[in-house]
Amino acid sequence: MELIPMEYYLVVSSIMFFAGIYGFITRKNLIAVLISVELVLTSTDINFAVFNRFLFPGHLEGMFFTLFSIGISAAETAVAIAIIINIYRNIKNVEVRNLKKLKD
Amino acid sequence: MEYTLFILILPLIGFLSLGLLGTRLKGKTAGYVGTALLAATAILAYITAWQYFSTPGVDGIRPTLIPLNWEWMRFTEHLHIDLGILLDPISVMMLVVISTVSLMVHIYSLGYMEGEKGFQRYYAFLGLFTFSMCGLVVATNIFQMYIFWELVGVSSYLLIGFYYTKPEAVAASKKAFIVTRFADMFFLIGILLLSYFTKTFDFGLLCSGEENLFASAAGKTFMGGAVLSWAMALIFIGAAGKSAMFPLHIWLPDAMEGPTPVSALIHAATMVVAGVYLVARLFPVYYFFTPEVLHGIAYVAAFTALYAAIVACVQTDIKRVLAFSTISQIGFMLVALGVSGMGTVEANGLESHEGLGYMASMFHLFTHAMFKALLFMGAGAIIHTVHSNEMSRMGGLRKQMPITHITFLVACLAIAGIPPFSGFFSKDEILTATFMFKPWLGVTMTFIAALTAFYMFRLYYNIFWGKPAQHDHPLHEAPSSMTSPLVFLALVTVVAGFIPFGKFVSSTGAAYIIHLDWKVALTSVIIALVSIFIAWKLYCKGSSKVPDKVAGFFGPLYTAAKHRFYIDEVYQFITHKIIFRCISQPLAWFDRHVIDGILNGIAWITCRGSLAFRWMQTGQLQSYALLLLCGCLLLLCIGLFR
Amino acid sequence: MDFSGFLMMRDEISLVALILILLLYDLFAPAKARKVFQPLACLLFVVQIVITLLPVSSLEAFGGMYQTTPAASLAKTLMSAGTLLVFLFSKKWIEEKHEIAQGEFYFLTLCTLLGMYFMVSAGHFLMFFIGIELASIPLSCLVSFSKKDGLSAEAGAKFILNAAFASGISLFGISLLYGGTGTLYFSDMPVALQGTPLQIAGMILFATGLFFKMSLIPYHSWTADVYQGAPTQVSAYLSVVSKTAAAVALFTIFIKVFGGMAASWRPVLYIIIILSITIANLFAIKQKNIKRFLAYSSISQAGYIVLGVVAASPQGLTGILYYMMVYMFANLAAFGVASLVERQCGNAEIASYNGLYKTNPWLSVLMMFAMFSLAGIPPFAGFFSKFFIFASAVQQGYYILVLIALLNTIISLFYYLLIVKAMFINPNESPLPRFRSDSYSRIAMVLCFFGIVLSGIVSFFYNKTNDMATESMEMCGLSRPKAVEETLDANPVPGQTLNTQGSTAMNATASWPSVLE
Amino acid sequence: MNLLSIFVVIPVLMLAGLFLSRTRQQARVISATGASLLLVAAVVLGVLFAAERHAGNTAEMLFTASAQWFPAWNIGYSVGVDGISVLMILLSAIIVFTGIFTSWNIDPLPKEYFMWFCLLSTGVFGFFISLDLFTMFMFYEVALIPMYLLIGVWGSGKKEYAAMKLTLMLMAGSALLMLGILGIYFGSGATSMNIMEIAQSSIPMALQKFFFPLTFIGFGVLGALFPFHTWSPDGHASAPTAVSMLHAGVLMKLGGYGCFRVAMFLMPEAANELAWIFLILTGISVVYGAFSACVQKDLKYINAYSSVSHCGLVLFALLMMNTTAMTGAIMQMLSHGLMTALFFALIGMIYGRTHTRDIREMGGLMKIMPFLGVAYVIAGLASLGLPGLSGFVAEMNVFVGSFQHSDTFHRVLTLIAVTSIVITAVYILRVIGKILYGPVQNQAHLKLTDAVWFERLPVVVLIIAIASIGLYPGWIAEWIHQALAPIVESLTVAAL
Repeated sequence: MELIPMEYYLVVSSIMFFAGIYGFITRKNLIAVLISVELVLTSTDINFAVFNRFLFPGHLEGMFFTLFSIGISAAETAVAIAIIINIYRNIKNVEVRNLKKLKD
Repeated sequence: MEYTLFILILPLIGFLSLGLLGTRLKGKTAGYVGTALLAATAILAYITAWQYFSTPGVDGIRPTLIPLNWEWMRFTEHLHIDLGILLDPISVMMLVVISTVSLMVHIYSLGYMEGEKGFQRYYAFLGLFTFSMCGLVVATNIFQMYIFWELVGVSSYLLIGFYYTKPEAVAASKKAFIVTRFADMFFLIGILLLSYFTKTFDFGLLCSGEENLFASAAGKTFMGGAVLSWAMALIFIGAAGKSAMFPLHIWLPDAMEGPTPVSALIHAATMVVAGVYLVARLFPVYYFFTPEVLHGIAYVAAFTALYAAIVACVQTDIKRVLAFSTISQIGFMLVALGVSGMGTVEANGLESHEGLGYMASMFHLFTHAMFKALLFMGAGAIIHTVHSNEMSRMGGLRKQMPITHITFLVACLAIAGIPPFSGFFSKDEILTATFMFKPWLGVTMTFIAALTAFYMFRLYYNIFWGKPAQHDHPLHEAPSSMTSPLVFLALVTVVAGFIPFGKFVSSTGAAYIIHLDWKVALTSVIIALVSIFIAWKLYCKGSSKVPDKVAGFFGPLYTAAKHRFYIDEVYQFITHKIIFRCISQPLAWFDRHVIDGILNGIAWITCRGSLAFRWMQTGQLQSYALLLLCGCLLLLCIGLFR
Repeated sequence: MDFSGFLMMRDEISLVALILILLLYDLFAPAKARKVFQPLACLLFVVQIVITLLPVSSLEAFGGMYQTTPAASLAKTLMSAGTLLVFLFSKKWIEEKHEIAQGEFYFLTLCTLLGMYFMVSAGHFLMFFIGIELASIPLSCLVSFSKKDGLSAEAGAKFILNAAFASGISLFGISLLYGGTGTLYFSDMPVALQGTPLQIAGMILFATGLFFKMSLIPYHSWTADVYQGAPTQVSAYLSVVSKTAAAVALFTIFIKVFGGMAASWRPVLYIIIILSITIANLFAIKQKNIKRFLAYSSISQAGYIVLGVVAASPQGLTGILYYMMVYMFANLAAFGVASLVERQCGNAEIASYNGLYKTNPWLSVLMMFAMFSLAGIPPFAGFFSKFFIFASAVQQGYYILVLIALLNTIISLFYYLLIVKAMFINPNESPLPRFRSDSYSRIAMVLCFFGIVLSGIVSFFYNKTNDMATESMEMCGLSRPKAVEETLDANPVPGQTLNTQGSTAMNATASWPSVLE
Repeated sequence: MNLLSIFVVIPVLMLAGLFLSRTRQQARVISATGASLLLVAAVVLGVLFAAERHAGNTAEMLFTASAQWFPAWNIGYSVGVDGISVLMILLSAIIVFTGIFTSWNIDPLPKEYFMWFCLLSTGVFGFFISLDLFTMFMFYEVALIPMYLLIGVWGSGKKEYAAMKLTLMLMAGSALLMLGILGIYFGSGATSMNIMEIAQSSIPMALQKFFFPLTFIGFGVLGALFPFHTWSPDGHASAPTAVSMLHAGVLMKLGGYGCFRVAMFLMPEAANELAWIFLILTGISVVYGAFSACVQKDLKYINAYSSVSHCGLVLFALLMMNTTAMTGAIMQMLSHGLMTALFFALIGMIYGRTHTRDIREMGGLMKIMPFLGVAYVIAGLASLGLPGLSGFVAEMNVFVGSFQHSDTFHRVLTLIAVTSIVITAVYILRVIGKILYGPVQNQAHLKLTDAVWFERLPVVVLIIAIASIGLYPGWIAEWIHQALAPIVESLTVAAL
């Protein structure tokens, strides 16, 4: 069967990566920011998988790395959301612009 | 002759004992202790002189003895400061002069300073001075001389400032010290130069006339002048400072703020002639290697003598008159040295005629010390009674204080050069020497001699004749403790002229037979008599209007002279306006504002620096991420395209 | 199946055991037994520290996933010790504020500690990644530990999100490295590295995670905010323990894995050092809040530490470990005093230290010692650590870098003196009233006190560290990679003659075969 | 235990004792005994040293001892003394002794004050006895840092600014120094940080050119090298009396000592090459300091600037690099140390009575407090170089020695330096005339008292020391010549 060449995957993952970064920097809402971080992490997972599959099909390091990283990012998200909820408890919204008490 | 050491030690003991536990002693006791010690010193000095001059030297040439010489501090293998005692005609003669005058002053002060506060301090300082002055004259090397030179300066500073609560006294002492110190700086530089080339401080070597000693300096010039000439000239500047040569003389008149006996001792008889002594000491070097400097000295001295004599004619403060006469007389001595040649020993073991000036100047130094001390003490006695230095407060004192009157008259005659008083002989020799050197200089000096006679008798008549001033307290003769030294010195002044001085002191050390040059002698005596006559005419009655007329006639010159030709003002200007205003204060300002300013500026910039980076800490969550990202990219670039 | 690997991991095992014990104890112990929870925790923890102290030789386990070296185990000991001190300082605070959550606090802290253990002795990027995440996720919980406090929550959010972002980038870097080399084992990677742009990019992106943890400029922005917002004890923990882990990991990975590409990471670190030290110092001058102040000071200290990495020699590793030990004592002392004062006067303003010496001489003396030690003033330990880390850099010929660092020490001295000035000189009619701190904090403070005073003058500490470091460098067969040497000879630092000479000087001294051949 | 370590141990013991002391009296007694012990120990050391030398022991360093400390860098605690260090130790002992008595009534916090004072002296003594670069440097910094609190807490005037400025400037100097020391160590390729061993091996010129200025300036800052001298006026003016004494008297000597012991001795080639720059700088500071002193109003400022001038002379003479001049430099260190200490002590006592240091507000004090007045005059005469007091000996050695230099440039500089003796006279006499002589300015001063025993003691001790150096410099010169021989030799060899 005809394989999609590696570059295509990489393009996708890169787009995701930079989209994530862009989102992280521009979003106004903490949740949105969190989502963009997730994008970044996921894009790297794709990278690992792709590299493993195309360049070093011999073993499965990349794949395992992907699995672990997915798990970890899930944990990260959970904690982040918990904290965001806590923030919501304190200041009744999750707008980034309201998180400026600590500066200089 | 090791015992000569005690000539130094005894006064030093006096200084230390009186200085440390003086306050425990009663004033009088301190005085007696000091005087006793000084008497011992004087006796030792006489013994030394007798022993030295009685021993005949090898084929008639007086030897140079060095009984003691310790190495005190070693600089390099050649250069080391030794402390020692050098006995040769002039040093022995100086020892005699110093100890005598000092003893007289000690005795005199017992009366003069009676009841003064700080009697002990006074005698302690006198001891210190005598010690350092003796140390100066017996110096075996130029650096030892410099050491005692400084000590002398300090003791003079202390004594001038004896009445330290009097602002004028303080100012005067400061002035005296700083001016002489300024001169000493040149002296030191001169020493450095000389020693750099000759590799020695030792007088013996320097005066030996060794050509090769100065070989390394040969041909070396600095700003046109030969290095050696520079060195000797600088050394002379030092001498000029102490001996109050123009234009470094300004401290001497002010120094009269000190107690009068001190003026007699330091600023008339001994310290001020240190310069003359230094030149005499280095005479061979001057004569053989830098004759041009020697002649320069003569001209400077002649000018100073003239200047001082003119100024002396118009001063009204008797001590200042005497001060300026001192300056002028020292001028005479230095002229004599300057014009002198080096005598040569002739077949008959006597010295040839060229050495006349040298001998004459030493002779005059000797006689002048005596009669000038006498004059000052007399003035002191008068001031003691009248409580004032101003001529106007005096007049007709001859009745109240006969002894003072007579002795003072003797001294005046001596300084005026009237035979048979000592001044006549010595001054006559000087004039002869100058005529031998350059007739016109001789004429000038004769004229100055005439001026001398004039102002001295102006002084004399104003004090003892003229119409008496009113006094609310009875005037009386000074106590015997003060008059006895006067009498003694008067006697010395009378007889000193007949000492065959040349037999003892001469440029080579061989005996020199003094024979009067009748032309010179007669002219000088006549001129002196004439000027005395003028003085008599003008001031004897005290009612004559002529002086004012004369003053009016000389208008500007008179006022100028009265203000000592504004030399002090010039100094004031230089020191305060230039040194302080234009150097010190700007420097201080520079230090406070520029250098500190730079430092504070650096500190300030550092503190402000943090504001330059505040944008990093907006508190905005994402701006942090952005910063992180940018940093990351920057580093990427560095890593990739390093 | 071979369990010897586990035996090698006794540090980690003991720690896990401790964690589990405490967790279960916290869950099931009866209410009054929970009173002694904290003493018990500290006691057990001491035991764990003793276990880490046992000598280890450097070994690999699980096919190189895990490796331990004397240096690594020393680092672990240090981290544990630091954590213990933090616990001692926070005892009172927990009891007062979070009586109910004391178990969580210990559990979370120890979890992060475990993560750091893994960071230090990882042999594989996956291992390392797990470690760093394990170290940072619970930390974010700790940062936002005091739930009622808005600032704490804000700090937490800033921390977790930035951390996630950084780890994302770092992960991306790892993926690039994987793509470039095809392996993730530390031991296999060097052979596959030729310094292609891809690999360099991977390396630098990967390093982001570490730099972020060490809070080096420009990865530092979160630091001050988080330190200020987080509970003081947590800030202390952040400033000391996680920095140690990151620093040691940085050294190990950069030498072991990227040693061949030193030519490309050296200038990067060069820039980072200069930026961190200078800018952090400039920031610190202006601070009014003691915690922010300490945050910036810790950033600049981190900058000094990286000097050891640049030196890339056993002395460098020694320098890092020793510096960390000294820095731990001083910084924890400072934070401890800060936390006590904060609890008394309710704010963390530097102004509230004015005239402290009058009322609380001991606290102020300890604070002063800490400040002097941080500023590197003899006879306090800080002087020695600074001297040695500078020496290791000069030995490799980094004169200009060291000069800049040294000039920065003057700025740092200035702001440390400001604190001393506040306590001793500034007049204050109403200084903080005299108070007695609880016994646990006092124990901790005494420990710090002696640490500050003795760990420098008593050369045992340094020499022991040095032995361990050299030993571990030997055992891992890490000699200075060729590339480093070439670049060094290439770049015209004044007198690379010195390099050879310096090394000869070192030959004669260190038992370690010359760095330069 | 090694004889020299006593000088570090005693102050440390004093520290411990003070730490335990409860009352002001105890603190006083402890520090007084400690200081006296130090003085005795110093004298004993001097005697033993003389004996050793007399016995024909010509080793460069005597009483050496060495212990490994940080083998990784070959750092050892190695001590030893030559003539110069012995003299310096004597100087420090004298000044610490007098300083303790001068601060007899220090307020507030006497205990802390004396503790810092002890720490300071620990550093000073440690510096002078140690031969190991690292140890030396460590003690150097130990001596610097207490100044901050000593000035900041017990000082007067704008003390905080002064303290901060002083500390930062000196520390900046020592920062340069640290790099310099590291450079020397690695550059020489020596297998030890011991100065004597490093001196055996030579440092490549390229490195010397880089490290000599660092080291020289590093020490020079403490030696009041123009233009890094401005910490001195403010610092000395604000410091409490005894601290100014110790700082101007001893600490500034650390600078000069380090300059020749480390910078010039270990890097002779660069020293010869770069000497002219520093000669000009020091030449400036000699004259500059003197001139600036002329217009100051504050007694302490006057003395501080004169210190700048005198210490400038020290470095100046050192850079002339011949035995005589360097001997002069060492003597100048001693004499300046003693007389500036005396000055500061007297100023402190006068200030303690009149509560002003402004010379325009004083006058005629000689009448009121003759002892202090006379002492002040003596100090003044010493500092304007009166024969028979220490100043003269030092200056003459400096001038004659420098003028023996074969190069005209150096001789001209010497002449410039010579002018300072006049300027010195100017400002010294100005002060004496203003505050001691003349009529009493302020009637309130009339009921002031003269010095009491614990004030007279230090003054007398210092005056005796000054006079003994001035009257018989021979023995000192002997020791110094011996100690300088290797240094001068290496310098001359390098010059060829």
